[in-house]
Amino acid sequence: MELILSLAIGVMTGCGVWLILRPRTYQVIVGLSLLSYAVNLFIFGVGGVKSNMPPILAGDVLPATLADPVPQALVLTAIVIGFATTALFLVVLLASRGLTGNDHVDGREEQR
Amino acid sequence: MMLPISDFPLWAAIAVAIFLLLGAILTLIGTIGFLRLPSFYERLHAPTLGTSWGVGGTMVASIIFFTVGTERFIIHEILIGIFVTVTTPITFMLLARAALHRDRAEGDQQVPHKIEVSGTRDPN
Amino acid sequence: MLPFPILTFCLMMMWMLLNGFTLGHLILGSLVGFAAGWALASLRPEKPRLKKWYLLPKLAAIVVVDIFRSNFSVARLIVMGKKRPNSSGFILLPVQTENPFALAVLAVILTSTPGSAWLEYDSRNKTVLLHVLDLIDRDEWVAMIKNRYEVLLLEIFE
Amino acid sequence: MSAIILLTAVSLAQLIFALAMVIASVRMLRGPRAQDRIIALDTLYINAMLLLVTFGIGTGRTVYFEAALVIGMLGFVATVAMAKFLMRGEVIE
Amino acid sequence: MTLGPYILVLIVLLPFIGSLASAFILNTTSRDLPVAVAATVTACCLALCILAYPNVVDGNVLRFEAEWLPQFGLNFTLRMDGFAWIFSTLITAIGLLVVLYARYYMSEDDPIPRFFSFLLAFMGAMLGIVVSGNVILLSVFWELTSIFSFLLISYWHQNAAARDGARMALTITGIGGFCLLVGMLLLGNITGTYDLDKILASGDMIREHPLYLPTLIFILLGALTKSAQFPFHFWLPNAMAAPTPVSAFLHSATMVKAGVFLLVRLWPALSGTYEWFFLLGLAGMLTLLLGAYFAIFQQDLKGLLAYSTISHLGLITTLLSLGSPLATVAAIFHMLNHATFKASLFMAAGIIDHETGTRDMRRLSGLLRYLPITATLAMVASAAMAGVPLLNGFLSKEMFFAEAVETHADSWLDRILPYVATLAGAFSVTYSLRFIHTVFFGPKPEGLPKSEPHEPPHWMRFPIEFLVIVCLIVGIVPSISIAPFLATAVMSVLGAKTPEYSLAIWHGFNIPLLMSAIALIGGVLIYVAIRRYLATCEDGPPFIRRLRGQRIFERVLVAVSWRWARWAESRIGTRNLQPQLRWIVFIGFLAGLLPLWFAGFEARPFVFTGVDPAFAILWVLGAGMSLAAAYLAKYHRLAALVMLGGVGLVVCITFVWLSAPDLAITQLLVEVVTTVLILLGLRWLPKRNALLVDQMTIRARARRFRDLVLAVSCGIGMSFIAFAVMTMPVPDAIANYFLENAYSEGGGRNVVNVILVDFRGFDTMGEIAVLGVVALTVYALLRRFRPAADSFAVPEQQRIQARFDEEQPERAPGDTVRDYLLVPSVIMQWMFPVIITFAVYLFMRGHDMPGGGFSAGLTMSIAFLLQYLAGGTRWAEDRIRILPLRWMGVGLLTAMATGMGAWLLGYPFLTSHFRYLDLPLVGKVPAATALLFDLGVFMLVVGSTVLILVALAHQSIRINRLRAMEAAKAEER
Amino acid sequence: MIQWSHHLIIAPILVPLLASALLLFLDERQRVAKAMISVISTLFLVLIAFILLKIESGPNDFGGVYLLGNWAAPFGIVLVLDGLSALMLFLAALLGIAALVFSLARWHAKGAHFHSMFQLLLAGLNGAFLTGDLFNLFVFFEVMLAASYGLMLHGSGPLRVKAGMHYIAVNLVAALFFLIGVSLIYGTAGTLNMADLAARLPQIEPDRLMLLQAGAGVLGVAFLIKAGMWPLCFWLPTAYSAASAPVAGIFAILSKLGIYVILRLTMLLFGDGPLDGFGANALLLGGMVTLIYGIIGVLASQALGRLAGYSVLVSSGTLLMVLGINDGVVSSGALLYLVSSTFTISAFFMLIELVERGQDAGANVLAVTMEAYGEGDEEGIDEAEGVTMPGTMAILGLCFAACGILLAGLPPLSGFIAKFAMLTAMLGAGAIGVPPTAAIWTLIVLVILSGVASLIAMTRVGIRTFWGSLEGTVPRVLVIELTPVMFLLALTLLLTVWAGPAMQYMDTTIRTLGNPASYIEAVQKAYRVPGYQSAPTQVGDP
Repeated sequence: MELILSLAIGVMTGCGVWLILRPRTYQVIVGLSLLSYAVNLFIFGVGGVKSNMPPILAGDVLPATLADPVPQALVLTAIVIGFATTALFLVVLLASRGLTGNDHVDGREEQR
Repeated sequence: MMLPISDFPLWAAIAVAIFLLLGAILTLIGTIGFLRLPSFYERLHAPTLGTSWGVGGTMVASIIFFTVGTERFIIHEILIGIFVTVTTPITFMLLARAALHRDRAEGDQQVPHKIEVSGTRDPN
Repeated sequence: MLPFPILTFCLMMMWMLLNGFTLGHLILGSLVGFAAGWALASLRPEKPRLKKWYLLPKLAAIVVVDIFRSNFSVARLIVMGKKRPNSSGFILLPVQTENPFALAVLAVILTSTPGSAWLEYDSRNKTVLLHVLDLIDRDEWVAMIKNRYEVLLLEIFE
Repeated sequence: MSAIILLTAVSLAQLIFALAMVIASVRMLRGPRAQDRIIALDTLYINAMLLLVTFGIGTGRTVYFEAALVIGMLGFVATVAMAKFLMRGEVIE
Repeated sequence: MTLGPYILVLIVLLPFIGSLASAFILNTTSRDLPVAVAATVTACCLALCILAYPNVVDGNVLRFEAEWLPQFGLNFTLRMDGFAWIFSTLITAIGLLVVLYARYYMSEDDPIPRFFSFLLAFMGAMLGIVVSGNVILLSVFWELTSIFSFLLISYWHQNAAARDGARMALTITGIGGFCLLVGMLLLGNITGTYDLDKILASGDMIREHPLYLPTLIFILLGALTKSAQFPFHFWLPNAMAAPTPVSAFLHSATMVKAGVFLLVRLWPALSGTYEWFFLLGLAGMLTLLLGAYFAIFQQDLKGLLAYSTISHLGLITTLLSLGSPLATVAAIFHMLNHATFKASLFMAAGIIDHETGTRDMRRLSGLLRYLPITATLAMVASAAMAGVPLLNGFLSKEMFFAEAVETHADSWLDRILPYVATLAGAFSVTYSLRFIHTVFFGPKPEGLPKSEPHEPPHWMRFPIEFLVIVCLIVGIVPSISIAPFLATAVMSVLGAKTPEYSLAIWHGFNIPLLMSAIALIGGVLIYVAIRRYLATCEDGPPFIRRLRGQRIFERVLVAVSWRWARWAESRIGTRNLQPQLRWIVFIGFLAGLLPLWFAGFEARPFVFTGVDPAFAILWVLGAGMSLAAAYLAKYHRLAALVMLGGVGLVVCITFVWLSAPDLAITQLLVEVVTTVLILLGLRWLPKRNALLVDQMTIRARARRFRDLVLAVSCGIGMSFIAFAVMTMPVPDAIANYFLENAYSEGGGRNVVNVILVDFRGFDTMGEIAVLGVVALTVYALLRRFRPAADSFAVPEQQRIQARFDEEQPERAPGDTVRDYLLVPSVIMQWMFPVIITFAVYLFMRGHDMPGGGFSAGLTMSIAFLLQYLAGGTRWAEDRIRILPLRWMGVGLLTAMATGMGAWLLGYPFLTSHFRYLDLPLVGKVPAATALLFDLGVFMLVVGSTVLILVALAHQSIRINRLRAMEAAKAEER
Repeated sequence: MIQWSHHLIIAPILVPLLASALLLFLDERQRVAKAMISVISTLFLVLIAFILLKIESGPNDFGGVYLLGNWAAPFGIVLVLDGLSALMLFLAALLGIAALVFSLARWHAKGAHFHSMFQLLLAGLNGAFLTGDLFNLFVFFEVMLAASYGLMLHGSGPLRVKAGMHYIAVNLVAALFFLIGVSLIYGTAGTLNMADLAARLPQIEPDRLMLLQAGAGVLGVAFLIKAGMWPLCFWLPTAYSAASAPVAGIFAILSKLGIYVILRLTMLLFGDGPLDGFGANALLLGGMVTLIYGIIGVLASQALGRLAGYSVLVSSGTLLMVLGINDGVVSSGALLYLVSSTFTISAFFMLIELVERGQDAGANVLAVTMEAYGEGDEEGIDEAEGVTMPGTMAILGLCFAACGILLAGLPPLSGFIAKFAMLTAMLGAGAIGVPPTAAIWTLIVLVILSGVASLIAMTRVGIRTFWGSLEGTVPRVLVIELTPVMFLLALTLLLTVWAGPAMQYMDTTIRTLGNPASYIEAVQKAYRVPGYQSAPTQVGDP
């Protein structure tokens, strides 16, 4: 499981990094989204990978065997903040496109 | 509170397995059809296998499983069934109509015409 | 006071399905259902008039059976793959009702049933464009839909 | 015996759903048009939901139910928005 | 005398107070008020100096000390000894004369208050240098003189020359000041103190210290720049653009003397080594000679005086370099003498300029007949400058010649000194003669800007008269005029080393007298020889006229500080986003992996924990889709968005699979909302055409390849670290505490939720603040939003459909869309209450089961969103009036009020309370304040999300309105 | 029960948060009321921060540890007030009030929700200064950043939006780094509390420690982006110069937040123990390069705004280098420098706007933006008309000169004192007989060079601005625009006069920081308020 998860994180990071280095604003926003998925999974994975041990207390489970709730709480916060910033970046890229007339991150049409 | 699965009565286990697999297999067939059917309008039909029987079978399996397992009447899965049944058509309808519009706009001869003005746009 | 009693009841049922059937949740569910009913009222939707609501189970039963059947037929078609005759096609289905609820239910039924898909409704001509996967006889399809569903729907909603 | 049956059925079903998702995603990658991709996404949502329900059966827990319910109830919003975008070029008019 | 120390403080502070006072005299109509202030202040300072004299005779020292920055030995220490006294008196006395002179010199149009304000401030700074008892304090005043001299030189800032001259002066003296500071710091390092007295007492220690040389160099840099010594001399002639009183004050008597003053001040601590002699001597001699040489060929009166000043300062420097006490006496004496005659000469030059309107010696001649008195005074002063006997200049020059022939250090530099001295003396005679002869004698001047020059008012001439008289008195009867004061000064510098010397005019026939004679005769001869050439030649010395320090300096400055800087900035910096992000990612990559590399990372033995095939398949899918999203994002935006949705779904399943149902729910909801958001945004992005793929240059290819390498390495690195950290169980983490106490103390069974609303509720508070502020930003930004031209039009689909409706006679406009949404909107409307119910459900169970305020809030906003989708903005807003800002405000307040409620019970912020309530009929119901907090979260989330979505959705309506407005405008035209 | 005064620790966060919540209830048109709330809240902040500072300069090392939610240290979130945080709070409050008053003249009306964002920015800053928990730090960083995004874009216009987009993109990536770093640290140390982390460091096995270092490295990058270390700093001059004047004025402290965190964490975690001196060389080298880049940039800037932006880099570079040298006395000098340069840069940014208002180019750009992007639904922006005061130019010139003097580190203002304090600690009387190392020599040379560069650039630009164009009209300036600038400059003067006491405070602060044990102990010993009524201990179905 760890192997799969870490490979998945790696692939998403790679794609995200590639995208944020691209010149189009839309590519950047997709890249940021992918990166935040990767980072969320990373934080999540840091607590160790446990299947079917959700940190929800019930009478018959030993608390210590449950999954680590702290990374989950952190990821939850990170998701929310990621959502907010994605929305913001989106609007900024729209505004920038409106003002500069193109969707290049530097506001110019580049002759590649 | 949950019955260990080894203590399940055999009939229940078999019923769960049958419904589950039936649903799963129909879903799979549906997606295979979705992959293989040649035109969009034909492909539109395939996933409904999953939304109808796939969901249904799985729901039933789950209801049986949990009802037997907890020895209480647990049927809240039915909600999933209801919602899927009610909401999926919206997507399909809207999408089919959109596809129709796009095909017509492109002048595709395969689709029934109500001659709309031609012009091309692919927001894709 | 209670804009949508049936809805409120359904929401209460939903609440209890989710939370469990206790007295507390009955009260809570009713409150929530009541509030949600008012929320819907603020949208000012057309009120459905259910004339013969007792026919609904009959419709449901028919639909379940149809879905069951068509599931297998479509599955068969898919499994057959290339060997099957290319028999799909479009049908223009004239509908009598203009009641949006009846149309909605019809749409749900037709879309949920594998093998038929609702493409377009034309309010001027009162027609629905359908796409059918296994179209052997257009008229038979039209007749089937009219007889099996529309008649019932007209009875329920008009 | 029932354990074996149940476990086999559940893992088989999970596998099948996962496979179905892969197939749907192939269509998603292949397109050819946007509508195909959106339908594929919808299918993916349904299959994911079924996978979650199956996972719930496999673990014998009901805590995963809400996740499935959320997909069932709200998953369509994203695809509806996409469909409307295709049709009207604008999501909210 | 107990009053003594306060005299010091007053001397330093009074000028600054006066400066402020005159700065606030805004009414420029009165010319006399600022003059009165300045004169009073200066006179007071002079009086104070005189008062202080009894305290400094016989090597006594007047001290004042106040703590300033005691930790670092920087105290406000003032200290006046004989040397400081004589300098302060000089400064204040000449200051007073200059004030008087300036009263008449400055024209009606000049802003007088500003002038006197700067002048007084400068005087304060100068006095500060002189009486500082702490070397750092000295540096402070040192820099202040640079600043104020900048302001004074640039007083006529309309004049480009004044601006440039001021800037150059500031740049050079400022840099010198920095060097001086470093030098002082090094002195501090060597001696452990900044106190002047202590430093002066530890001269031997300083000279033997390994840091002596750097210290010396830095201090000399400071002193030499200030005193305009070669090779830093060129700023002084350019500073002549200043008003003449400023030149008279700063560039003859005071500021340029600061450098040599410092050298004298630190003479006991630094002098006497070969390095001292060599560095200082070389600079001094070169300056002496070059300054005099350059002075001959100046055509500007003030230019001549400026170069002569440079030369004289070179003389003083040379004297100081010798390291002999007697030379030091000569140096001090010459400083005083130079101040008197040069100040008077500057003022005379000012009068000439004032009366004739020019300072160009090619145009001036025969002024004696117009300005007899001024001419006489100027002649006496120049004679002093030339070193004619019976004038003060002669005395100190004689002492210099006497020292020059002595041997001080065995070096070629020492050996050539007598010749250099004589030559320079001759030059000085030449330029003095030239000054007098050209200006005052000869035919009537022609073509002067002002036709009839006449004598200035008497009080304008008075300062010159006074100074010339001083020159004469000192020159004729040195022993009864200057001698006691000089003795006091010398005593305080040299202490026990004070040599025997005599200030007599006549020492008999000796070599110095011979040298004087040679210089006098030689000078006259030179002048006669080149007189004709001088009358017409260009400004500047022959042969090296093109080689001007100023020009070189400016070229270098422009090259280094402008061209090179701009070039370098463009090389090592960027204003584009892509390279920035590339750097950031790269550095992040290094920062993550280098520590592992350095520490020699060794992975723990690999344990294969088994792979769930379904999960593996899922991630094959996820990876594929993220690759596809990366591939498609450029040309197929919608497809990329779909892919992104797929990846999100897989992530969400992963959360469920790995025991995080809460995360899964939240992720899903966020996924839905984000997708709709991006779709809303896609409306305003132009479509991209994949067919327009242009030719890729090799550079672009290389760049892409580099990005690819970077992306792949980041991916691998991240996988690696993720794997490493995942295979290590978290060590006795705080997690266990949460798991054990969530129910007993937090009252909830969903530990994640308890952490969010209770254990770490403060995080959640911050998080909702983030969401809120982002919503506000989005709203604010979109209020001014204007789409680009190519997305301004109605979307093509809508146009086609509208045209279709128009063309069909039986259809009304908008039928297509109405039919399109007829059936779906019914369902969507009826989903509204259902989703609300579900939101309430999610909210209520949050504390015990997956759910919570955040997911409930998102669900709620999706319910609203769906209505917008179904009916459009107008329709929805006719029916449901959501006031997102209110929701947000109430939410934030609720959350905070919950937190603050704990205060009432004496607990810290956010302490939660929990109990079961026994409700009739219902039974026990858990009631935690955390639930109230969660309610705040819920409301804020609803408000913010709706605000963002609605703000975006409103753009369509706004554009329609704009379009209509623009159409109307076009019609009007 | 705890004393009421104890709650004062959290007040710097709550007051602006409360104000921003209240502001949401007011309509955009109720501008006066909004401004009132904002000003009152900020004044309150100044007062609170002052009291906290007073407490800190008292005999105790720690003003207090605040256990949020009444949870003991490593589990709940703690706020820790020590000398450093009190200082930063005070600094932020002072800048806050200055920038806010400045904005009241016209800027606050140039877009929606200025005051809410401003208050949230202050809340975020204060939270980041106070918190003793790594993840909470992230959260408050984000609050601060989110608000700064809004403020950065405040006023709109193409330049601002483009710069804002870069700023946001860069900071989003930085936030991801932050998350990766924090989670790595949690994964290897099992705690998020800074004090607890420091206490646990010695017990961590080597292979875990490596990963922790990796985490710390990545985390450091996030802060260095904020602080503006080369090559992570290219966004900074552009963003700061594009932001509106009051915003740039308050932004002056944002880069210092990065420095603050680095200072806090290095002193706490890498002071001694297994990670002694971790990353110090990187800081030293990075600071050096940053300083060089800043110097080059200062020289190469044509526009005043960019000059100011590069000055931020100069000050960051200097501070980073000093942190890299990692010497107690030097650091206390650096703290003084931090305060002084923050005031300077803030005042400078606001001044620039006033000065450039008189120049035609600037005015034109503004007018064009207003015309092109002002909307119909924009309720009439009343151009607050400034009166051409007599002597406006003189006062502006004086302020400009003061800024130049401060930036160049010339006396008599605090720029000199701060530089002197740092330099003397390195080689002067503060370091008797310690021969300067190569690093120190480099630092000295660079510090001096930076002063020279600022001097050259400021005179060049100043002469061009004030004296170059005679036809430039006298800018219309309001008193409430000039006052904040002069207020900040007066503060630097005060800092000069009271250099001794100020330095004393810095010294104590650094000494406390240099002894992490006391910090750790204070956090660990902080007691929960007893008498908490706990819920049933039995876990089960309700």
